[in-house]
Amino acid sequence: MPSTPPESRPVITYRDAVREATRGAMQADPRVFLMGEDVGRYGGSYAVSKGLLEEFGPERIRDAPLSESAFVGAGIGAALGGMRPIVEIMTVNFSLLALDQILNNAATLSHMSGGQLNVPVVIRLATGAGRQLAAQHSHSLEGWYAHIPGLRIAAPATIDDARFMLGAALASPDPVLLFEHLYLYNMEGQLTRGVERVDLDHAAVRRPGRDVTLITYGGSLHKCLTAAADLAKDGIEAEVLDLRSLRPLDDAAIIASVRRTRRAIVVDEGWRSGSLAAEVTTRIVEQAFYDLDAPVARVCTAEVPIPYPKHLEDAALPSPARFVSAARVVIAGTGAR
Amino acid sequence: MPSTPPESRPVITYRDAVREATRGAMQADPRVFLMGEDVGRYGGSYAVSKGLLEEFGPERIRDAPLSESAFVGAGIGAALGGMRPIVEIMTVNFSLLALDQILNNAATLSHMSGGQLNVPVVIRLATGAGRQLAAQHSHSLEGWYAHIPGLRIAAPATIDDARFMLGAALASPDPVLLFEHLYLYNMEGQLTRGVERVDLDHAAVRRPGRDVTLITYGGSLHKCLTAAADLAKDGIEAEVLDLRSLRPLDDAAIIASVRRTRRAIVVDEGWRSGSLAAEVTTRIVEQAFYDLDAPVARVCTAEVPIPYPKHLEDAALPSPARFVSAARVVIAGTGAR
Amino acid sequence: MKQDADTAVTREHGLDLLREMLRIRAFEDRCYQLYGEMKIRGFLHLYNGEEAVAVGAMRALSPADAVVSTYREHGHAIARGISMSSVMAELYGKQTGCSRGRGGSMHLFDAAKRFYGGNAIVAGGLPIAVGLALAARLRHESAITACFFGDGAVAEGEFHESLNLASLWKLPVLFLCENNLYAMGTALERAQAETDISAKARPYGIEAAAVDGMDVFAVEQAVGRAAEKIRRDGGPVLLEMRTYRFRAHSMFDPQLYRDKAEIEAWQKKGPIITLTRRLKAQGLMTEGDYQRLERDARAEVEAAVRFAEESPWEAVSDLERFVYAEHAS
Amino acid sequence: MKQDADTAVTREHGLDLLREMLRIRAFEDRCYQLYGEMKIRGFLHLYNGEEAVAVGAMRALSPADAVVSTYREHGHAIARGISMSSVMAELYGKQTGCSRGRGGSMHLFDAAKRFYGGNAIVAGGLPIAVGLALAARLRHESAITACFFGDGAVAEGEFHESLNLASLWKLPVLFLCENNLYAMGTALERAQAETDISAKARPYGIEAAAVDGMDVFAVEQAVGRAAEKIRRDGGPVLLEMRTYRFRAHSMFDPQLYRDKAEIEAWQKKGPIITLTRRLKAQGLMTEGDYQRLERDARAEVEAAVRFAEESPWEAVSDLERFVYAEHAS
Ligand SMILES: Cc1ncc(C[n+]2csc(CCOP(=O)(O)OP(=O)(O)O)c2C)c(N)n1
Ligand SMILES: Cc1ncc(C[n+]2csc(CCOP(=O)(O)OP(=O)(O)O)c2C)c(N)n1
Ligand SMILES: [Mg+2]
Ligand SMILES: [Mg+2]
Repeated sequence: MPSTPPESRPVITYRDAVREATRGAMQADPRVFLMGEDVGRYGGSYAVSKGLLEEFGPERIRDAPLSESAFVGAGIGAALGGMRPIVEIMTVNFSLLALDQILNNAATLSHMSGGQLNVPVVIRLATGAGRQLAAQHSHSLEGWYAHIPGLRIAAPATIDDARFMLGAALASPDPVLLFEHLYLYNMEGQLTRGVERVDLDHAAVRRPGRDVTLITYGGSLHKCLTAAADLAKDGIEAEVLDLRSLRPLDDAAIIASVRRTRRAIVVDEGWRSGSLAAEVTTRIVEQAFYDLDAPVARVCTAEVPIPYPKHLEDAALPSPARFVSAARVVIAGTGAR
Repeated sequence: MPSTPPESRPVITYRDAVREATRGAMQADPRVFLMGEDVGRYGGSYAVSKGLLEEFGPERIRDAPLSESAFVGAGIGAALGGMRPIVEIMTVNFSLLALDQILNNAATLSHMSGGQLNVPVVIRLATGAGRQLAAQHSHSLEGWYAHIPGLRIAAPATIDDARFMLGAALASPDPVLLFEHLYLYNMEGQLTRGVERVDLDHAAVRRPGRDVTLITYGGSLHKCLTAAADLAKDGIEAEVLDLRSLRPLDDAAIIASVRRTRRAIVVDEGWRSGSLAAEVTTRIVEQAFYDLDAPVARVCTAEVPIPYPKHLEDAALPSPARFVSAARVVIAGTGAR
Repeated sequence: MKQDADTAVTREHGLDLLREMLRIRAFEDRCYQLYGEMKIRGFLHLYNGEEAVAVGAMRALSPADAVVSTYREHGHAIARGISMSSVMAELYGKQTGCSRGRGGSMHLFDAAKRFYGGNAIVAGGLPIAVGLALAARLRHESAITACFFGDGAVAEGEFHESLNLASLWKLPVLFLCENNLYAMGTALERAQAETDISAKARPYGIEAAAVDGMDVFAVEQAVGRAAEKIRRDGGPVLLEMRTYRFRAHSMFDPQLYRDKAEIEAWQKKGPIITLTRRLKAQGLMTEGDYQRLERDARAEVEAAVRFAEESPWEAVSDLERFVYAEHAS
Repeated sequence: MKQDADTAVTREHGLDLLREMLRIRAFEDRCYQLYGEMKIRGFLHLYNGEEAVAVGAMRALSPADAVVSTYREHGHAIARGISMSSVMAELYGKQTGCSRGRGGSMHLFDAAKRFYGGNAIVAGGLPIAVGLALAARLRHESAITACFFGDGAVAEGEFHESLNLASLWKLPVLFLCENNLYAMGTALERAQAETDISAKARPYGIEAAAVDGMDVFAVEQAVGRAAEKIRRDGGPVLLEMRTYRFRAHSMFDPQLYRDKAEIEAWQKKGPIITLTRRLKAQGLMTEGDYQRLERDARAEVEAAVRFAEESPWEAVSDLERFVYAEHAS
């Protein structure tokens, strides 16, 4: 379609987009409400819900005490009771306290009840490192959560997804966890003209390329695009695939891209062992082994509790420089030979 | 060494072996104590600690209330305070309630404190499915726990390991989680003459073979040995590698075996996506890609909350029959071509 | 309570309550046999001795109210009106079970009856109950949520968090603690620094009372009054039902932690014999009536067993159904 | 408390407590600047206004006692005797920091001083404290464990589980709740159905009292008495320290949830000005004394800043050290 000059669309932040998504959903559906720590008077610890208390009142913008297990469980119960709760767990780091509710209730009730019950709760969590918040406040556990059958896991990485994935999640009869990388909240951009909804299931090629596929999601997407731009300078055309949905994974999109490029690098910010990158790598091996010209490589976070000082945190996290060198190795084909 | 007739050594159960390990450790080291739900008067929900209360008294065989987070955290604190606690979490299914303590404290304190603190706590958990305990009581999360840096994860699968891994775990200055498959408690066998300790780090070849490697651990080891015996009838010699330690993984042993057999099947009882099998597969691809004659295959649990009825539970779990057919496919080399 | 419990009882009402308790007792006794015959597998937690709690409570609740239960919930399910046949079929793991056989003894569900299970994680149901009550509040419905849990659950953090949340937000939750004095092998005094459970509700600003859980009338009246108060004022109430489990915790329990004498003493106070004695003493029931009720209960159980026996298994090909919803919400 | 707090004070003692509070205040004010200069990064939670709690408590504890703290722990660490230099170096992320720079503001540790951190998970330290006390009990040591936590932590399940465990097992834990009326932007009355925190300890059979956390003498005496009781009788005590945070929750907090007037009213009751006024009124301190203490405190802070500035960074090659122990235990 003819694209009008970008100036004509306002520049907004990822934070604004999530707020608009929340406001829109609450205006459209009286069953939707937001519950979590400091979502109301404080305005949300990342200011996502700022202003919503004034607009919707304390019944629908519900400040919860420090009781992660109880208010997440209450979100599950409210969903069973006919509501469409958005539960904000301030960060993924605190979700461990609610993990029993998420795994043993949200993820199992539909199956255990023989399909009688659904749990249409949406849980939003800030995730990721990079802000020098140290070992207990820098987890990237979205790939870990993606191990759990019964949950849907998604990671909005663009302004469009920040604006519309919440709606798709609320439309799902199943529990959905939306992981928002804390690095993205200040990211600015424009909504794509004409886009009014997105799906929750499909990966998206964010940059086409023929030489190698960088498979990633969330906060690492933009690092991968940076790396792809650098590689382009040397004539290496990297394709960048944004998984978007971490459970289920879009195998078709992953395999199609790897069949084209015959080489893949999987990037995620989780600890290396048992990372989502391992699952993606394994699926490629299972489904496209004979199409590979080199072993799949992964770039993940070092296996350390994230240290506080910037130089150590940077060294622990995946970086464009590491993707570029990984790409060079894979393309040189000098894998594990 | 010349092996004496087996009759000369008593036949004991896996349960007896863990009990003996506990008794021996408590006799040898006054810092060791056992704490958990119903470990005392009830005798342990799997009767592992039966009789120990009478022998050691309620201070050292400590019945805990239903407060997983508090008593696991108390185990961590007691370890910081100079004790060597054995914390029994009745089953892995309840460990989710203590996950914050395990991940944010036990696994991080050493690093966060710059090496000043260690957390020599041992946490024992029954794990696994197969007893028709349904969705909330049949988790196999040991591979999931193996994602966490700072923890050591091991799975005793033999009578010798049941008898001696606990001692190795107690000797470790780091937090160790020992996963005991509930199916093994009644397994009978004899201690190997001359074995008086085992390490916590190395995988063990339980059956040598040249055609394919079955890589597994814990409750699935015996299923793999059964499958290997069946395959042998058709002249297929499968090597069976017992990982023993799930974190760290013994890469050297894994790669050495796969280099020999050039084919691998990874078996674990976790859900397929994000399974330990994915990590093992990925390491093989990273380190031995060009040695493979066929894509690595994995056999895991179906991605469903475990259903109650036997026929459905059996269908969900890995079985020797599935290993045998996977082996045939891998050897026929008709992988994902 | 006492005087309420002594208020005039009609024959119909008395027989109704006794019938319900006898149905549950007969069902549980048959389950015990069937476990021996390996028709029922997995964990089986029987309700013998606690029948008055389920029956009295369910009689005082309305069909619109929601119920959240535990893994010891056969009695709750039957008293709620879920047919014995679908419960027994569930214990067999058959497709006709109230959870299509996927749940088994610990996971009985009936969405139509607003029976939300069947939770095998101790205290795991409390936050769910708070959420169901929150939904009713936000939807301006008068339904309350009754949440059963045991004395062992009181030590869990979720007990604390859920009571605070329900009181802070004035949610219509009726917390029903079935205090049978033991959590598996752990006696209450070895689990709680203070053993008066009803007293634990007050610091949350929650009205609470202890009820003789062996007296079905006392239970019925206490639950009735509590439900009324919740509907009137909003905000939760906690009732501690003092009761006792006659059988082992589960089928694997050697019961090393309590002695026969204690069990026998409680059996003498059992809800069925005491009600039977009372109805006879008040001339409201004859031995013949009793015999008939028992016979009917056993007949109903046998019909349920036949139904379960004859019911089909879920197809293995359907293994992966229901992990995710099959229809949009 | 009041009359205790008014008992005769010596000049030495008064100046000592004031000095400690001024050191913490000067340290925190400098941290505020350094954050603006981006020398300190991540989350920074300042202790201004709460100094009397850390100083009074630490003065009443013995070196053998263990301390478990929160992410708002600079004051606790300094009052415990950890050098300002090693704390400041930690906030810089330098190798000379008390956690080798790996922890930062929220994770200060000093094993030698039995200062067990520095926990950024609200209520996460309570079970650890119970365990440290359990170790002391099993080792027949007389040390107690002092556990700091905020009013927000009271809503967490771990508060409930930990208090029950400590009381049930009669463990030497001193629970010190720093009630500054807010958990981030959530006022206590919006987090708790009942806002009297000390009253929450009783249902666990735990002795408790509320203390004027702005009166350093009251804190010191209350903690001294509590520690004595714990050593004598075993079993925990809970003290609610009523205090107030003068600055924002963290450096990202616009403080939409409270108004200036409230903050100013509390500042008038601040622990430093009230003690200063009192010591002067009682003729125990001159304005000159005060000036000197403040000057010394600022000088010490500047020296700490220089130390931190000049300290080396941990080598990147050491990134993966300390994830596992480097020596056998
Ligand atoms: C969180 C959790 N921990 C442990 C268990 C194992 N377990 C099952 S029932 C039970 C005792 C519960 O006692 P209570 O709450 O009093 O209920 P009752 O069995 O007496 O009806 C325990 C410890 C569990 N199911 N969930
Ligand atoms: C389990 C958990 N949930 C949420 C947070 C985010 N958070 C950090 S501090 C805080 C408020 C804590 O308030 P309080 O306990 O009163 O301590 P204060 O900050 O007032 O000293 C919150 C919600 C956290 N760190 N841990
Ligand atoms: Mg009980
Ligand atoms: Mg506070």
